[in-house]
Amino acid sequence: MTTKAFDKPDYIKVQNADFDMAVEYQRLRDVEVSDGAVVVFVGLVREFSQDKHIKSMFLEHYPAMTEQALQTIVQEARDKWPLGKVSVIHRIGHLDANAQIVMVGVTSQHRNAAFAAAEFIMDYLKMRAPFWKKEMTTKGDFWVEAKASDNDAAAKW
Amino acid sequence: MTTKAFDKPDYIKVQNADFDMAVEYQRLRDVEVSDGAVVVFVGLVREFSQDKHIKSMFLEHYPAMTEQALQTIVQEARDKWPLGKVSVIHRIGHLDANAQIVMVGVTSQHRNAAFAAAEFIMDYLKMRAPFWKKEMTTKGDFWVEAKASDNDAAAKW
Amino acid sequence: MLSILFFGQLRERLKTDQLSVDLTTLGNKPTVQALRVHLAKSGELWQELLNSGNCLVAVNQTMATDETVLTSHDEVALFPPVTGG
Amino acid sequence: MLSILFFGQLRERLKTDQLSVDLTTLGNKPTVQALRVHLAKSGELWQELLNSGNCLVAVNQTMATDETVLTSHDEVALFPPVTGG
Repeated sequence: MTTKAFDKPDYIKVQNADFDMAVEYQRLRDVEVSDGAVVVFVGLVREFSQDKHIKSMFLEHYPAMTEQALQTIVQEARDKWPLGKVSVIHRIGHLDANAQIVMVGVTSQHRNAAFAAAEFIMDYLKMRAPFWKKEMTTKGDFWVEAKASDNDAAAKW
Repeated sequence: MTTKAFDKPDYIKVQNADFDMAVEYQRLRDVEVSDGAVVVFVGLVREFSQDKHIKSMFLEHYPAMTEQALQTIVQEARDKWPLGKVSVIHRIGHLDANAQIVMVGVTSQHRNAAFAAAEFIMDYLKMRAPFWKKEMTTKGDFWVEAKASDNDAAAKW
Repeated sequence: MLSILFFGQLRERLKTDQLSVDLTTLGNKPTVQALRVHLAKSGELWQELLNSGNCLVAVNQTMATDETVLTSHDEVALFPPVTGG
Repeated sequence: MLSILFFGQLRERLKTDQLSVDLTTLGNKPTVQALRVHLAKSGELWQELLNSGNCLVAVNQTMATDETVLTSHDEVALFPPVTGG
Protein backbone atom coordinates (compact mmCIF):
# COMPACT_ATOMS: atom_id res chain seq x y z
CA MET A 1 0.00 0.00 0.00
CA THR A 2 3.04 2.27 0.33
CA THR A 3 4.68 3.93 -2.61
CA LYS A 4 7.86 5.93 -2.20
CA ALA A 5 9.42 7.27 -5.35
CA PHE A 6 13.09 8.07 -4.89
CA ASP A 7 13.48 10.42 -7.81
CA LYS A 8 10.71 12.66 -6.47
CA PRO A 9 9.62 12.98 -2.87
CA ASP A 10 6.01 11.84 -3.22
CA TYR A 11 4.30 10.12 -0.32
CA ILE A 12 1.14 8.41 -1.58
CA LYS A 13 -0.82 6.07 0.68
CA VAL A 14 -4.18 4.33 0.62
CA GLN A 15 -4.92 2.93 4.06
CA ASN A 16 -7.62 2.17 6.58
CA ALA A 17 -5.52 3.55 9.46
CA ASP A 18 -5.96 7.13 10.57
CA PHE A 19 -3.15 9.61 9.91
CA ASP A 20 -1.57 12.09 12.30
CA MET A 21 -1.38 15.70 11.12
CA ALA A 22 1.69 16.42 13.27
CA VAL A 23 3.60 13.55 11.65
CA GLU A 24 2.45 14.40 8.14
CA TYR A 25 3.26 18.09 8.55
CA GLN A 26 6.75 17.18 9.76
CA ARG A 27 7.21 14.97 6.70
CA LEU A 28 6.40 17.94 4.46
CA ARG A 29 8.81 20.22 6.35
CA ASP A 30 11.77 17.96 5.57
CA VAL A 31 14.78 20.30 5.74
CA GLU A 32 16.30 18.94 2.53
CA VAL A 33 13.69 20.79 0.56
CA SER A 34 13.55 24.15 2.41
CA ASP A 35 10.47 25.45 0.63
CA GLY A 36 8.86 28.56 2.06
CA ALA A 37 5.24 27.54 1.50
CA VAL A 38 3.31 24.54 2.85
CA VAL A 39 -0.38 23.95 2.03
CA VAL A 40 -2.32 21.10 3.61
CA PHE A 41 -5.90 20.09 2.85
CA VAL A 42 -7.83 17.62 5.02
CA GLY A 43 -11.28 16.27 4.20
CA LEU A 44 -13.41 15.06 7.13
CA VAL A 45 -16.56 12.95 7.37
CA ARG A 46 -19.34 15.48 7.87
CA GLU A 47 -22.05 14.79 10.44
CA PHE A 48 -24.84 15.88 8.16
CA SER A 49 -25.54 15.20 4.49
CA GLN A 50 -28.48 17.35 3.41
CA ASP A 51 -31.15 16.37 5.98
CA LYS A 52 -29.52 13.10 7.05
CA HIS A 53 -27.45 12.56 10.18
CA ILE A 54 -24.39 10.50 9.28
CA LYS A 55 -23.35 7.82 11.75
CA SER A 56 -20.49 6.41 9.71
CA MET A 57 -19.21 6.01 6.20
CA PHE A 58 -17.83 3.14 4.15
CA LEU A 59 -15.18 3.86 1.54
CA GLU A 60 -14.74 1.26 -1.17
CA HIS A 61 -11.94 1.47 -3.73
CA TYR A 62 -10.37 -0.43 -6.64
CA PRO A 63 -7.09 -1.50 -5.08
CA ALA A 64 -5.17 -2.30 -8.26
CA MET A 65 -5.95 1.11 -9.73
CA THR A 66 -6.07 3.55 -6.81
CA GLU A 67 -2.42 4.38 -6.17
CA GLN A 68 -1.63 4.52 -9.86
CA ALA A 69 -4.50 7.00 -10.35
CA LEU A 70 -3.23 9.16 -7.46
CA GLN A 71 0.33 9.08 -8.76
CA THR A 72 -0.83 10.18 -12.20
CA ILE A 73 -2.67 13.14 -10.65
CA VAL A 74 0.37 14.14 -8.56
CA GLN A 75 2.59 13.92 -11.62
CA GLU A 76 0.22 16.21 -13.53
CA ALA A 77 0.45 18.73 -10.69
CA ARG A 78 4.27 18.52 -10.79
CA ASP A 79 4.17 19.17 -14.53
CA LYS A 80 2.17 22.36 -13.93
CA TRP A 81 3.87 23.88 -10.85
CA PRO A 82 7.35 23.80 -9.27
CA LEU A 83 6.70 21.63 -6.20
CA GLY A 84 8.93 20.34 -3.43
CA LYS A 85 7.21 17.60 -1.43
CA VAL A 86 3.79 16.15 -2.14
CA SER A 87 1.77 13.85 0.15
CA VAL A 88 -1.57 12.23 -0.59
CA ILE A 89 -3.22 9.94 1.98
CA HIS A 90 -6.68 8.51 1.38
CA ARG A 91 -8.42 6.28 3.88
CA ILE A 92 -10.68 3.34 3.00
CA GLY A 93 -13.13 1.12 4.90
CA HIS A 94 -15.40 2.18 7.75
CA LEU A 95 -14.96 5.72 9.07
CA ASP A 96 -16.94 7.44 11.82
CA ALA A 97 -18.48 10.93 11.66
CA ASN A 98 -15.80 13.64 12.00
CA ALA A 99 -13.04 11.19 11.02
CA GLN A 100 -10.29 12.24 8.64
CA ILE A 101 -10.82 10.86 5.11
CA VAL A 102 -8.15 12.40 2.93
CA MET A 103 -5.08 14.60 3.22
CA VAL A 104 -3.22 16.42 0.45
CA GLY A 105 -0.03 18.27 1.38
CA VAL A 106 2.18 20.27 -0.97
CA THR A 107 5.27 22.44 -0.56
CA SER A 108 6.69 25.02 -2.97
CA GLN A 109 8.89 28.07 -2.98
CA HIS A 110 5.81 30.00 -4.13
CA ARG A 111 2.66 30.09 -2.03
CA ASN A 112 0.34 30.47 -5.01
CA ALA A 113 1.84 27.35 -6.63
CA ALA A 114 1.35 25.41 -3.39
CA PHE A 115 -2.30 26.51 -3.11
CA ALA A 116 -3.02 25.78 -6.77
CA ALA A 117 -1.38 22.36 -6.75
CA ALA A 118 -3.15 21.20 -3.57
CA GLU A 119 -6.52 22.30 -4.95
CA PHE A 120 -5.80 20.75 -8.35
CA ILE A 121 -4.91 17.40 -6.75
CA MET A 122 -8.16 17.42 -4.73
CA ASP A 123 -10.27 18.41 -7.74
CA TYR A 124 -8.81 15.64 -9.88
CA LEU A 125 -8.90 13.08 -7.08
CA LYS A 126 -12.65 13.77 -6.74
CA MET A 127 -13.16 13.16 -10.45
CA ARG A 128 -10.71 10.39 -11.28
CA ALA A 129 -9.53 8.36 -8.29
CA PRO A 130 -11.56 5.12 -7.93
CA PHE A 131 -13.19 5.58 -4.53
CA TRP A 132 -16.88 5.21 -3.71
CA LYS A 133 -18.54 6.41 -0.52
CA LYS A 134 -21.55 4.92 1.21
CA GLU A 135 -23.10 6.88 4.07
CA MET A 136 -24.70 5.07 6.99
CA THR A 137 -27.30 7.55 8.22
CA THR A 138 -30.21 7.67 10.64
CA LYS A 139 -32.44 7.32 7.56
CA GLY A 140 -30.64 4.31 6.11
CA ASP A 141 -27.55 3.58 4.02
CA PHE A 142 -26.99 5.53 0.82
CA TRP A 143 -24.27 5.49 -1.82
CA VAL A 144 -23.07 9.05 -2.36
CA GLU A 145 -23.97 10.40 -5.81
CA ALA A 146 -21.26 12.09 -7.86
CA LYS A 147 -21.75 15.85 -8.06
CA ALA A 148 -21.69 17.77 -11.33
CA SER A 149 -19.87 20.53 -9.42
CA ASP A 150 -16.89 18.20 -9.01
CA ASN A 151 -16.52 17.93 -12.78
CA ASP A 152 -16.88 21.71 -13.02
CA ALA A 153 -14.17 22.20 -10.39
CA ALA A 154 -11.71 20.05 -12.33
CA ALA A 155 -12.59 21.75 -15.61
CA LYS A 156 -11.11 25.06 -14.44
CA TRP A 157 -7.53 23.73 -14.58
CA MET B 1 -1.75 40.03 21.90
CA THR B 2 -4.71 37.65 21.88
CA THR B 3 -8.01 38.43 20.26
CA LYS B 4 -10.92 36.06 20.54
CA ALA B 5 -14.18 37.16 19.02
CA PHE B 6 -17.14 35.35 20.52
CA ASP B 7 -19.64 36.03 17.74
CA LYS B 8 -17.36 34.36 15.21
CA PRO B 9 -14.74 31.73 15.89
CA ASP B 10 -11.66 33.65 14.73
CA TYR B 11 -8.32 32.95 16.36
CA ILE B 12 -5.90 35.78 15.50
CA LYS B 13 -2.53 36.01 17.20
CA VAL B 14 0.66 38.01 16.77
CA GLN B 15 3.39 36.48 18.87
CA ASN B 16 7.08 35.76 19.13
CA ALA B 17 6.47 32.21 20.35
CA ASP B 18 6.43 29.33 17.92
CA PHE B 19 3.15 27.57 17.20
CA ASP B 20 2.39 23.86 17.13
CA MET B 21 0.66 22.53 14.01
CA ALA B 22 -0.96 19.65 15.94
CA VAL B 23 -2.56 22.08 18.41
CA GLU B 24 -3.65 24.52 15.70
CA TYR B 25 -5.11 21.77 13.51
CA GLN B 26 -7.08 20.46 16.49
CA ARG B 27 -8.42 23.97 17.13
CA LEU B 28 -9.70 24.09 13.53
CA ARG B 29 -11.33 20.65 13.84
CA ASP B 30 -13.53 21.81 16.73
CA VAL B 31 -16.53 19.46 16.59
CA GLU B 32 -19.04 22.28 17.04
CA VAL B 33 -18.43 23.34 13.47
CA SER B 34 -18.30 19.97 11.66
CA ASP B 35 -17.02 21.35 8.36
CA GLY B 36 -15.86 18.86 5.77
CA ALA B 37 -12.88 20.85 4.49
CA VAL B 38 -9.81 22.16 6.32
CA VAL B 39 -7.06 24.13 4.54
CA VAL B 40 -3.89 25.18 6.34
CA PHE B 41 -1.09 27.33 4.96
CA VAL B 42 2.26 27.70 6.73
CA GLY B 43 5.04 30.06 5.65
CA LEU B 44 8.58 29.16 6.69
CA VAL B 45 11.86 31.11 6.78
CA ARG B 46 13.69 29.97 3.67
CA GLU B 47 17.38 29.19 3.89
CA PHE B 48 18.21 31.00 0.69
CA SER B 49 17.07 34.35 -0.66
CA GLN B 50 18.32 34.67 -4.22
CA ASP B 51 22.09 34.08 -3.82
CA LYS B 52 22.22 34.77 -0.07
CA HIS B 53 22.29 32.19 2.70
CA ILE B 54 19.88 33.27 5.44
CA LYS B 55 21.03 32.74 9.02
CA SER B 56 18.04 34.34 10.68
CA MET B 57 15.29 36.87 10.17
CA PHE B 58 13.91 39.77 12.16
CA LEU B 59 10.22 40.57 11.89
CA GLU B 60 9.17 44.05 12.95
CA HIS B 61 5.53 45.09 13.13
CA TYR B 62 3.26 47.97 14.11
CA PRO B 63 1.69 46.58 17.28
CA ALA B 64 -1.29 48.93 17.53
CA MET B 65 -2.33 48.18 13.95
CA THR B 66 -1.38 44.56 13.29
CA GLU B 67 -4.25 42.60 14.79
CA GLN B 68 -6.81 45.08 13.54
CA ALA B 69 -5.41 44.72 10.01
CA LEU B 70 -5.54 40.93 10.25
CA GLN B 71 -9.09 40.99 11.58
CA THR B 72 -10.21 43.22 8.72
CA ILE B 73 -8.73 40.78 6.20
CA VAL B 74 -10.40 37.79 7.88
CA GLN B 75 -13.73 39.62 7.89
CA GLU B 76 -13.39 40.33 4.18
CA ALA B 77 -12.82 36.61 3.59
CA ARG B 78 -15.93 35.79 5.65
CA ASP B 79 -17.93 38.23 3.54
CA LYS B 80 -16.86 36.40 0.39
CA TRP B 81 -17.09 32.74 1.39
CA PRO B 82 -19.10 30.62 3.88
CA LEU B 83 -16.41 29.80 6.45
CA GLY B 84 -16.45 27.91 9.73
CA LYS B 85 -13.29 28.51 11.73
CA VAL B 86 -10.47 30.85 10.79
CA SER B 87 -7.03 31.05 12.44
CA VAL B 88 -4.23 33.47 11.66
CA ILE B 89 -0.97 33.36 13.60
CA HIS B 90 1.94 35.60 12.65
CA ARG B 91 5.26 35.53 14.49
CA ILE B 92 7.43 38.58 15.15
CA GLY B 93 10.99 39.17 16.39
CA HIS B 94 14.02 36.99 15.64
CA LEU B 95 13.38 33.75 13.76
CA ASP B 96 15.93 31.18 12.59
CA ALA B 97 16.17 29.65 9.12
CA ASN B 98 13.42 27.03 8.57
CA ALA B 99 11.33 28.47 11.42
CA GLN B 100 7.58 28.87 11.05
CA ILE B 101 6.59 32.51 10.34
CA VAL B 102 2.88 32.49 9.63
CA MET B 103 -0.09 30.13 9.66
CA VAL B 104 -3.51 30.61 8.10
CA GLY B 105 -6.15 27.94 8.71
CA VAL B 106 -9.69 27.91 7.37
CA THR B 107 -12.59 25.47 7.48
CA SER B 108 -15.66 25.34 5.27
CA GLN B 109 -18.30 22.91 4.10
CA HIS B 110 -16.90 23.44 0.60
CA ARG B 111 -13.28 22.69 -0.21
CA ASN B 112 -13.03 25.32 -2.93
CA ALA B 113 -14.22 28.02 -0.49
CA ALA B 114 -11.64 26.88 2.07
CA PHE B 115 -8.82 26.99 -0.50
CA ALA B 116 -9.89 30.37 -1.86
CA ALA B 117 -10.29 31.97 1.57
CA ALA B 118 -6.92 30.76 2.86
CA GLU B 119 -5.16 32.04 -0.28
CA PHE B 120 -7.07 35.34 -0.15
CA ILE B 121 -6.06 35.91 3.48
CA MET B 122 -2.39 35.25 2.67
CA ASP B 123 -2.48 37.48 -0.43
CA TYR B 124 -3.99 40.37 1.51
CA LEU B 125 -1.81 39.83 4.55
CA LYS B 126 1.23 40.15 2.25
CA MET B 127 -0.06 43.45 0.91
CA ARG B 128 -1.74 45.08 3.91
CA ALA B 129 -0.62 43.73 7.27
CA PRO B 130 2.10 45.96 8.83
CA PHE B 131 5.04 43.55 9.06
CA TRP B 132 8.58 44.17 7.80
CA LYS B 133 11.22 41.50 7.36
CA LYS B 134 14.97 41.91 7.69
CA GLU B 135 17.15 39.01 6.64
CA MET B 136 20.45 38.33 8.39
CA THR B 137 22.53 36.62 5.72
CA THR B 138 26.11 35.54 5.16
CA LYS B 139 26.44 38.65 2.96
CA GLY B 140 25.04 41.07 5.56
CA ASP B 141 21.66 42.24 6.83
CA PHE B 142 19.03 43.31 4.30
CA TRP B 143 15.48 44.57 4.61
CA VAL B 144 13.26 42.49 2.31
CA GLU B 145 11.87 44.51 -0.59
CA ALA B 146 8.14 44.28 -1.32
CA LYS B 147 7.40 42.31 -4.48
CA ALA B 148 5.19 43.61 -7.26
CA SER B 149 3.94 40.02 -7.61
CA ASP B 150 2.33 40.32 -4.17
CA ASN B 151 0.17 43.20 -5.37
CA ASP B 152 -0.67 41.22 -8.50
CA ALA B 153 -1.68 38.21 -6.37
CA ALA B 154 -4.11 40.31 -4.31
CA ALA B 155 -5.51 42.01 -7.42
CA LYS B 156 -7.04 38.73 -8.66
CA TRP B 157 -9.66 38.70 -5.88
CA MET C 1 -10.56 -14.92 -20.55
CA LEU C 2 -11.41 -11.35 -19.59
CA SER C 3 -11.68 -10.59 -15.92
CA ILE C 4 -14.59 -8.25 -15.16
CA LEU C 5 -14.76 -6.36 -11.83
CA PHE C 6 -17.66 -4.37 -10.37
CA PHE C 7 -17.47 -1.61 -7.75
CA GLY C 8 -19.65 0.57 -5.58
CA GLN C 9 -23.38 0.75 -6.09
CA LEU C 10 -23.06 -1.17 -9.37
CA ARG C 11 -21.43 -4.11 -7.56
CA GLU C 12 -24.12 -3.99 -4.90
CA ARG C 13 -27.13 -3.76 -7.20
CA LEU C 14 -25.85 -6.45 -9.58
CA LYS C 15 -24.84 -8.60 -6.59
CA THR C 16 -21.64 -9.32 -8.48
CA ASP C 17 -18.03 -8.58 -7.52
CA GLN C 18 -16.35 -10.25 -10.40
CA LEU C 19 -16.88 -12.58 -13.34
CA SER C 20 -15.02 -13.99 -16.32
CA VAL C 21 -15.95 -13.63 -19.99
CA ASP C 22 -14.42 -15.53 -22.89
CA LEU C 23 -13.09 -12.98 -25.37
CA THR C 24 -14.48 -15.01 -28.29
CA THR C 25 -18.07 -14.44 -27.13
CA LEU C 26 -17.61 -10.72 -28.03
CA GLY C 27 -17.35 -11.40 -31.77
CA ASN C 28 -14.89 -10.02 -34.34
CA LYS C 29 -14.50 -6.64 -32.69
CA PRO C 30 -14.19 -7.20 -28.95
CA THR C 31 -14.64 -3.63 -27.69
CA VAL C 32 -15.88 -2.33 -24.34
CA GLN C 33 -19.18 -1.63 -26.10
CA ALA C 34 -19.40 -5.26 -27.24
CA LEU C 35 -18.79 -6.32 -23.62
CA ARG C 36 -21.61 -4.06 -22.41
CA VAL C 37 -23.99 -5.61 -24.97
CA HIS C 38 -22.95 -9.10 -23.92
CA LEU C 39 -23.36 -8.42 -20.17
CA ALA C 40 -26.70 -6.68 -20.72
CA LYS C 41 -28.12 -10.03 -21.85
CA SER C 42 -27.92 -11.17 -18.20
CA GLY C 43 -31.22 -9.49 -17.37
CA GLU C 44 -33.24 -6.30 -17.28
CA LEU C 45 -31.31 -4.77 -14.37
CA TRP C 46 -28.02 -5.43 -16.16
CA GLN C 47 -29.42 -3.89 -19.32
CA GLU C 48 -30.52 -0.80 -17.37
CA LEU C 49 -27.41 -0.25 -15.26
CA LEU C 50 -24.74 -0.99 -17.88
CA ASN C 51 -26.25 1.44 -20.40
CA SER C 52 -27.23 4.20 -17.98
CA GLY C 53 -24.39 6.57 -18.86
CA ASN C 54 -23.50 6.30 -15.17
CA CYS C 55 -21.41 3.21 -15.77
CA LEU C 56 -17.74 4.08 -16.25
CA VAL C 57 -15.09 1.64 -17.38
CA ALA C 58 -11.38 1.09 -16.80
CA VAL C 59 -9.29 -1.39 -18.77
CA ASN C 60 -6.14 -2.62 -17.06
CA GLN C 61 -6.57 0.08 -14.37
CA THR C 62 -6.79 2.98 -16.82
CA MET C 63 -9.96 4.84 -17.73
CA ALA C 64 -11.30 3.60 -21.08
CA THR C 65 -14.10 4.32 -23.54
CA ASP C 66 -16.70 2.22 -25.36
CA GLU C 67 -14.36 2.06 -28.37
CA THR C 68 -11.44 0.62 -26.42
CA VAL C 69 -10.52 -2.77 -27.92
CA LEU C 70 -10.13 -5.66 -25.47
CA THR C 71 -7.51 -8.37 -25.65
CA SER C 72 -7.23 -11.64 -23.79
CA HIS C 73 -6.36 -11.40 -20.07
CA ASP C 74 -7.49 -7.76 -19.85
CA GLU C 75 -8.90 -6.65 -16.51
CA VAL C 76 -12.07 -4.64 -17.12
CA ALA C 77 -13.64 -2.69 -14.26
CA LEU C 78 -17.18 -1.29 -14.36
CA PHE C 79 -18.24 1.29 -11.78
CA PRO C 80 -20.36 4.39 -11.08
CA PRO C 81 -18.84 7.90 -11.15
CA VAL C 82 -16.25 8.10 -8.34
CA THR C 83 -17.03 9.85 -5.05
CA GLY C 84 -13.79 9.88 -3.04
CA GLY C 85 -12.06 12.80 -1.37
CA MET D 1 0.15 67.24 19.00
CA LEU D 2 0.39 64.56 16.32
CA SER D 3 2.29 61.42 17.17
CA ILE D 4 4.42 60.25 14.22
CA LEU D 5 5.75 56.66 14.15
CA PHE D 6 8.34 55.15 11.78
CA PHE D 7 8.80 51.48 10.91
CA GLY D 8 11.13 49.12 9.09
CA GLN D 9 13.86 50.41 6.82
CA LEU D 10 12.43 53.93 7.06
CA ARG D 11 12.83 53.92 10.85
CA GLU D 12 16.35 52.59 10.50
CA ARG D 13 17.53 55.00 7.80
CA LEU D 14 16.00 58.05 9.49
CA LYS D 15 17.29 56.84 12.86
CA THR D 16 13.90 57.84 14.26
CA ASP D 17 11.28 55.67 15.96
CA GLN D 18 8.85 58.37 16.86
CA LEU D 19 8.41 62.15 17.07
CA SER D 20 5.71 64.71 17.83
CA VAL D 21 4.48 67.45 15.53
CA ASP D 22 2.26 70.37 16.51
CA LEU D 23 -0.78 70.31 14.25
CA THR D 24 -0.63 74.11 13.82
CA THR D 25 2.74 73.87 12.04
CA LEU D 26 0.92 72.18 9.12
CA GLY D 27 -1.06 75.32 8.20
CA ASN D 28 -4.73 75.71 7.33
CA LYS D 29 -5.12 72.33 5.69
CA PRO D 30 -3.28 69.80 7.85
CA THR D 31 -3.24 66.81 5.47
CA VAL D 32 -0.84 63.87 5.27
CA GLN D 33 0.73 65.65 2.30
CA ALA D 34 1.33 68.78 4.44
CA LEU D 35 2.97 66.56 7.06
CA ARG D 36 5.29 65.05 4.43
CA VAL D 37 6.30 68.52 3.30
CA HIS D 38 6.93 69.58 6.89
CA LEU D 39 9.02 66.50 7.75
CA ALA D 40 10.99 66.76 4.50
CA LYS D 41 12.49 70.00 5.81
CA SER D 42 14.48 67.92 8.32
CA GLY D 43 17.15 67.17 5.72
CA GLU D 44 17.98 65.72 2.35
CA LEU D 45 17.52 62.11 3.42
CA TRP D 46 14.08 62.94 4.84
CA GLN D 47 13.19 64.74 1.60
CA GLU D 48 14.28 61.71 -0.43
CA LEU D 49 12.67 58.96 1.65
CA LEU D 50 9.36 60.64 2.47
CA ASN D 51 8.64 61.45 -1.18
CA SER D 52 9.95 58.26 -2.74
CA GLY D 53 6.56 56.70 -3.43
CA ASN D 54 7.80 53.88 -1.22
CA CYS D 55 6.61 55.61 1.93
CA LEU D 56 3.13 54.43 2.94
CA VAL D 57 1.03 56.03 5.64
CA ALA D 58 -1.54 54.93 8.21
CA VAL D 59 -3.60 57.34 10.30
CA ASN D 60 -4.95 55.94 13.56
CA GLN D 61 -3.91 52.44 12.44
CA THR D 62 -5.80 52.55 9.15
CA MET D 63 -4.19 52.96 5.73
CA ALA D 64 -4.49 56.57 4.55
CA THR D 65 -3.67 58.74 1.53
CA ASP D 66 -1.93 62.08 1.01
CA GLU D 67 -5.34 63.79 1.05
CA THR D 68 -6.34 62.41 4.47
CA VAL D 69 -6.94 65.33 6.84
CA LEU D 70 -5.23 65.14 10.24
CA THR D 71 -6.73 66.20 13.54
CA SER D 72 -5.13 66.73 16.91
CA HIS D 73 -3.97 63.57 18.75
CA ASP D 74 -3.92 61.51 15.54
CA GLU D 75 -1.34 58.73 15.38
CA VAL D 76 0.38 58.83 12.00
CA ALA D 77 2.63 55.95 10.96
CA LEU D 78 5.08 56.13 8.06
CA PHE D 79 6.58 52.95 6.67
CA PRO D 80 7.84 51.14 3.55
CA PRO D 81 5.64 48.65 1.65
CA VAL D 82 4.91 45.73 3.99
CA THR D 83 6.75 42.41 3.67
CA GLY D 84 5.13 40.02 6.15
CA GLY D 85 3.76 36.54 5.55
